[in-house]
Amino acid sequence: MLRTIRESFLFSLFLKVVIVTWAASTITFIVMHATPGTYADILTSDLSQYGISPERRQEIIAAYGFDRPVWQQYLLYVGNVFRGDLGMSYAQSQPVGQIIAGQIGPTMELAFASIGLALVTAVAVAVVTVRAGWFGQGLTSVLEVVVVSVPSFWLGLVLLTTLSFGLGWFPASGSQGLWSLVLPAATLAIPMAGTFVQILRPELQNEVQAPYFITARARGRRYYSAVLRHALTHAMLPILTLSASYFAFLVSGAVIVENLFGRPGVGRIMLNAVVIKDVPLVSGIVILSAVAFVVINQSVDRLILWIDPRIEKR
Amino acid sequence: QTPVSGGTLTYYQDVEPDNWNLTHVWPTPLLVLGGNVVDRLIHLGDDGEYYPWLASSWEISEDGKLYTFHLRKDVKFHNGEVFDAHAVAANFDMWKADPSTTTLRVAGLEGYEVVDDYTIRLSFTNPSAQAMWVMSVPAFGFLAPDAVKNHASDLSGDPTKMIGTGPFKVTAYTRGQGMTLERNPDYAWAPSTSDYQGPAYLDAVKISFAPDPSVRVGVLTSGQADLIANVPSIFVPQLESAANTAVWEQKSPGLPYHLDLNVQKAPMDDIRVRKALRAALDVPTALQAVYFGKREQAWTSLSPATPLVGAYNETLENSWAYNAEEAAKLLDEAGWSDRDAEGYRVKDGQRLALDWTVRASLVEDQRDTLSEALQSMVRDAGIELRRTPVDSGAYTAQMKDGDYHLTDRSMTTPDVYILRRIYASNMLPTAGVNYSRVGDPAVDAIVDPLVTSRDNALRVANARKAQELDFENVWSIPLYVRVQHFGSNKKVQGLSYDASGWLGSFYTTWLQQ
Amino acid sequence: MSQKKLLLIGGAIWALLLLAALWPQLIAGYDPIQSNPLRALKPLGTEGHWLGTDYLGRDVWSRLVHGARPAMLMGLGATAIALVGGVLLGLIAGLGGKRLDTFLNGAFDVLFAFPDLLLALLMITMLGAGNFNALLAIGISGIPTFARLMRGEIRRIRNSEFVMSSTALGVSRRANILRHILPNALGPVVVLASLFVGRAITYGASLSFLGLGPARPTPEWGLMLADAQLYLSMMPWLAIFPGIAITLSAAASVILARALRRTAE
Amino acid sequence: MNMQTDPDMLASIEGLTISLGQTRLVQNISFTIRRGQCVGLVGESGSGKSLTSRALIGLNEAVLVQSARRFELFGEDRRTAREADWRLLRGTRVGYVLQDALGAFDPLKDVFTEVRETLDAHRQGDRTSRRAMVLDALTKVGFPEPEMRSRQRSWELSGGLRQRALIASAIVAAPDLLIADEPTTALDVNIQARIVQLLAGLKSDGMGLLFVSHDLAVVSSIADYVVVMHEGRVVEQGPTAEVLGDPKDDYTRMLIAAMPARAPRGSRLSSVELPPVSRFVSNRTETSTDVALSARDLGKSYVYPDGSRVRVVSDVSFDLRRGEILGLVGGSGSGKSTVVKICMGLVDPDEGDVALFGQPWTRLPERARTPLRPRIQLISQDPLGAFDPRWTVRRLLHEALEIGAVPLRERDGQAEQLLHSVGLKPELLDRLPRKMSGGQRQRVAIARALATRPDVLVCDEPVSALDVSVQAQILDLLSHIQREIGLSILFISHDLGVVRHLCQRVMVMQKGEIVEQGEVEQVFAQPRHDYTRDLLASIPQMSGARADVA
Ligand SMILES: Nc1ncnc2c1ncn2[C@@H]1O[C@H](COP(=O)(O)OP(=O)(O)OP(=O)(O)O)[C@@H](O)[C@H]1O
Ligand SMILES: Nc1ncnc2c1ncn2[C@@H]1O[C@H](COP(=O)(O)OP(=O)(O)OP(=O)(O)O)[C@@H](O)[C@H]1O
Ligand SMILES: [Mg+2]
Ligand SMILES: [Mg+2]
Repeated sequence: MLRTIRESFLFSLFLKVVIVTWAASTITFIVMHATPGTYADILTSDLSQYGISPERRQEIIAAYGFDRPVWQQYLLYVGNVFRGDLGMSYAQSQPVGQIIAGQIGPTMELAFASIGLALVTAVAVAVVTVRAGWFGQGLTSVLEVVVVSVPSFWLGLVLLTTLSFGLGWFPASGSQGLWSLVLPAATLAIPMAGTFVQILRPELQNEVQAPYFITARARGRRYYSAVLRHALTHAMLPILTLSASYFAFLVSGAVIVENLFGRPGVGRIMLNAVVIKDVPLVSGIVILSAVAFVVINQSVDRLILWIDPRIEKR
Repeated sequence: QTPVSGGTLTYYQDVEPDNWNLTHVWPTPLLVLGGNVVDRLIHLGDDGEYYPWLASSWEISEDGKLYTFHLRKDVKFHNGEVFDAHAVAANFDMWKADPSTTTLRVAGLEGYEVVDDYTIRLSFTNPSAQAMWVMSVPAFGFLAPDAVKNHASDLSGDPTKMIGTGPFKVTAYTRGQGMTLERNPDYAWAPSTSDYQGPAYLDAVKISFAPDPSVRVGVLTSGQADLIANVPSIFVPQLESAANTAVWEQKSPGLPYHLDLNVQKAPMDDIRVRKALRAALDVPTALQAVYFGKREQAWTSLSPATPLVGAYNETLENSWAYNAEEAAKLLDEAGWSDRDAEGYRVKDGQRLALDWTVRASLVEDQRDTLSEALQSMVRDAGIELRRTPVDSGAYTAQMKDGDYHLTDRSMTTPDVYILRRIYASNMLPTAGVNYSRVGDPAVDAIVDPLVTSRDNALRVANARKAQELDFENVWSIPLYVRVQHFGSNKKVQGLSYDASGWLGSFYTTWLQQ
Repeated sequence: MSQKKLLLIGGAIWALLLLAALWPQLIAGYDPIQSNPLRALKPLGTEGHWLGTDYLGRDVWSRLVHGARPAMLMGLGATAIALVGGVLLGLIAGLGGKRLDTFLNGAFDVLFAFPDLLLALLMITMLGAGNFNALLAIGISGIPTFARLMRGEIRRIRNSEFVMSSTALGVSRRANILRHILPNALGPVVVLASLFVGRAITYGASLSFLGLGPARPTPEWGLMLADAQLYLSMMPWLAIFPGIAITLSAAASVILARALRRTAE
Repeated sequence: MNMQTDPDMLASIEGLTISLGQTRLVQNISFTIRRGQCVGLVGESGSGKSLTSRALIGLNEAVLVQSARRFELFGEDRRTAREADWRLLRGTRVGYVLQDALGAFDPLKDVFTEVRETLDAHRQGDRTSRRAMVLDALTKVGFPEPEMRSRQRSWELSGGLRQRALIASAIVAAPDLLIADEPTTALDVNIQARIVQLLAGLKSDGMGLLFVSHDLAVVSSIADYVVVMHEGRVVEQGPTAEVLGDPKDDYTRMLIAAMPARAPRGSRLSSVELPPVSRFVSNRTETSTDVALSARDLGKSYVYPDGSRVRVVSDVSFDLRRGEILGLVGGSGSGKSTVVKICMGLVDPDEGDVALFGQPWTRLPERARTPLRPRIQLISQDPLGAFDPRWTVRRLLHEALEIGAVPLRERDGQAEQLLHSVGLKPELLDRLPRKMSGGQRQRVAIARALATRPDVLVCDEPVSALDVSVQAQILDLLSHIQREIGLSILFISHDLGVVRHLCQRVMVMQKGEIVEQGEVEQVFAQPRHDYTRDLLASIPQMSGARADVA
């Protein structure tokens, strides 16, 4: 019984992965070709500053397969993707899979660390301020709005200037060890936590008025312990969904932080790849992240369902 | 002060190359770091002449297509393999087999012949002054036969597989983060121009990549780095005046930062409009505001730092200046005498609006801030300057189509042939980078020898002439001479630059103990 | 009492922002584009330039005031697109059938994975450069986040007792969605939206390097802030004021969102 | 006697007043509870019983201001007690059964965890001993198959099961004082008797008990001392036998008179003026069928935590005739609410069909059902859960009136009338349901259901939270409407007296099946099925005075 459900979950997951892979590769391919200029165009135009003959130019275009009709390029590409071959990056002349494999570690590290940090901070702040008076809540709300609107380069620089250059507690750059993860993770986590708190607190304030919360306290739970054990579970459901979204954002959207802290990461590679139209690399990243998001979101959906089975009741 | 050996230099560079295969692409930082690891056949001196390096001597055939190099016999790769004609040939073969190579394509190298163990002859498609330059850059560096045979496909992603003959070897590398260079203790084949011979002074160089300028300055001032690349000019005075930091300045040869005016597109086809535009720009004031006086105004289409002695036409200095009345007069003459509600000049109901297309990925050095100053200045003259940054693909396409009034760029190269690339008619943007779209046989006659001739006197004369033509016809408006600022602490000594003005290698660099 | 205070503050901020956006000339004394190197980099408190001047000698206050319109348009416009698109798609996913839900979720995943930068490039190619198209790009890239949050909340609420009970009462599906499900599900989404305003402004500026979004030399908060990055350590006021302006607009949206929520209740 | 040192004195309250702003919701209440003593708190719905009992555990909302001349628990003054001091008492020394049993559980936690919570919060015992204690408490309250079914979450349980679990969670840590706010409203008479017996046992073991209830019969069987409240004041208090046997106060007298079991069938129970029926006349076109609602072979099963599939409703068939009040009684958990939900089209049956006025109903898509919905209305067992938590009473009623096609400008007036007809004041219009008393909520639910002018009314325990006098008023209202305009009512109740008074026919359900149905008098007089006999035997009777009252 249970087995078949699990199997069917995995099976439907597999189907989704296949479809999303196809969609991601196709859309990326179309868009990369719809926007003007190919990698070969850019390369040859750059090389012509050093002088390059028309024959050589043709050679380069052929070397990347741009001399073929677009539909052939497409079929070839999608065919390869489904054979598990993401192709060679134009600019880096390495297998796309290998490039991503080298970057995914630090990216995941940063994504998990910052989301974890944001969740912990947000829960702590929200729980502590559920009961705070207007002043306390006003103060923290102001802080929250400020940290959310502050751009990450600014926040990052402030953290760097004070904690790294000034006090020397943390290294300014690199990705070795936990210590170097603190500042970049904090830079990403602080605004995220601001958003989380703003969502969490009203939800919590709603939940603490529910009869079950009174029962919990009547059983001798401390107020905050009741908040943590009961109200929080309810209030966390939207946060779980949201953190899955943020995870998606962090995979390719952490460029600024990666640049600021000199960290390797998918975001940086993706940015460069888009700018120079490195189609295989862009598609590769898009495909892999789409697949990752399918898995993550499905898992979060499952988790939420496990927490609250009423969602699929009927 | 006499240099001393020892110590590890911590260096923060701004950009990390995507691809470490030196023969694949030609981004500058790659050339720079690769220069520590591989040596070349010949060395381009500061005077624009070529000197022996791994080749102790060479001959060039009459038609300029055949080069015969006699190699040094005492050179060894980092892994102990011998450097000889066969090793060179193995590298050529690797390049030939590699579809991504650009070295061969740029060089126009057609074939080679191993004459004997230490003699190799190269044949080129066309005679070209540029061939010598290509052979002097790290992209034309040689790797050990073992690396060529077993690691050709790893070179792009893993520079530790780059086993050359240079003063340093790469011992560690983490993508996106940094690499470590260690001294090659056996090094004894520095170019003949070098005052110093023998292994490098530094034990090791630890290189980190930090794209953000504020961070680089921060790590330097907080003592986490010895040397940093690319200091924004706003920080220069601060680092210069601080007790424990210093700034190293190096002007770049080649094309200074300038605006290319598209002479084929109305109204830029009217020389009066182009002249008016130049007269409307108060370049010194703009430079002062944006760069705090840390940029020297450029006067011609060639940088004064270009090695070929005499090629820079210094007579053009101060030949033009900001002159609002003249600009107004010229525009009135050209028929742009009416003004619209916003104060811009109009003719036949058309506003005098110029489209400035910018290649987004090449914007550096606060040029977007500078552009705002320029926009404000020409607005005073009644010209609207509409600056649009676009991505590289769109830029290439737009340049091809000629759909722009002006664009901007600088180009770092150690020779004057670059002037041919920007003026020759066969270099129109369909195939080249003649962005001002000058297509004139008379001009071709002047700029062609810059590449084809090996007579330096002729090349100097024609280069000067080309700059003059540029000035007279206002094909471009020079803005400033590109410079690089390095920041270091006071311990760092002996930075040396190559002919392109890049930090050539750390060979002569040493640390005060 | 405190509620009133909050509304008062919010109202004041909105009034100021609207004034700046609609009639900037009224409160800004200088031309925001005209550079004047002679008065460059005047510090805070200089006579006539109380907020100082920037590196090109432009009055920071005037630039801030003139920057309100494009910045607010960007912030509110992008947020509106993300919010409306996200809420609609989230509703469809949360209330439609299982297949529709699966399909939309897949689409969100692809859209998530699709680089914003590429989306921006696509916008330029299809629609050309310009402020509105940037707003569109940013709005669209925000849709999946909103949609998924919305969907989650809808799913949480659609089966609750009280929704069943109003179904039993005879409330039509549409009215049930509009009156009961949406208002109860909207809370987190509205918060996200109000916080998105500030993000959209800074993010919009980051696209300007591609010619999307605000064009130089137009004064715009995001651009001003981005430009000030280099000067942060030496001339912090160049960064602080646009930062404050963005934060204020975000705060104003948060307050508005709260007020809306309260009145909805 | 020195109260401070009396070890038997559990609670001693003097002059307790609870106010919200200017209004005093509870005024000047005094009573004491000793070891082994049960104080019964009875009175009008909304008179402040719940507020008083919540005050004893320190859990009234902060906006409600509390004051008292004396407020002692276990000999200690609690007037200025801090949260931390209160916490130490809660659960272990003072147990509390919340009135709203249906919402009292965290829907995301299983019942086992919830019951164990008191032990967890006070770190009592280890894992295994806690488990044993929880199972023991569940067994004591008659929770079936505690080991397996406590793994269900509260919303998978019937009302009565939840209430039993709630009582279990209050006594699991063996408190010295138990405050039970309407603890038996959702229980059938068998279970109720069992619970009363259990509480009586605990009481004789020395536990003190504050027993809030509107069921005078139950109160009389367990309380030693009775406090009668009306409009926030105590109108009468004293030993049970005295107060209930020989009431002095008019209100108390009225209460006792209003007990339906004492009145002849069909007679008026209350003296409140009945509203004109025109308000409730359905304006829908006549249908010719005689049967309003007909259920055929309904079946429904659920999967339990152990993976077994259990039929909670099987082969249920019945006809609700036009203008008839059909009672449905049966053990707690026998599937009554499930039948109701199926009839309302809120739960799809696994088998069988329901027809509404001879037309198909169950298998219709919701879209097609919606236009018919106003004709059939539900008063659900859990009124609080049935209201949108953000909506005031006014909006709730307006919405229902809108569905009843009442034009906008008339809605306010009609809403007031509706409230009036269920005995509520118009002030409540702007209240959130959460901030009302249990009985007030239930009456709002009734008002809401009547607002659409239904032809069929399905009532799932509609009067469980009402004191007898208000209950009388509601019952009068329902039978009045039924008689005058022919409303058909499916009426579920545990109170057999109410059923007997109100209904024409009755069905008895046991374990998902209807075991007996027939005319009320006949079933009550000559029950054929053993289970029915069992039920009838357990009806609590008003007993006389008790001897052991202090
Ligand atoms: N949170 C609150 N805010 C405002 N008024 C309240 C609140 N809680 C209760 N009340 C009001 O206080 C009065 C007493 O309420 P309480 O719940 O004590 O009544 P009760 O005697 O328990 O009635 P019932 O038998 O219906 O449960 C009611 O009129 C009720 O409307
Ligand atoms: N969603 C569900 N999942 C699992 N079991 C359920 C669910 N809903 C109801 N049940 C079970 O079905 C049985 C019948 O429940 P129902 O609510 O119909 O009883 P009831 O007759 O109304 O009882 P009560 O008088 O206590 O309210 C109970 O044992 C209950 O636990
Ligand atoms: Mg009550
Ligand atoms: Mg029930």
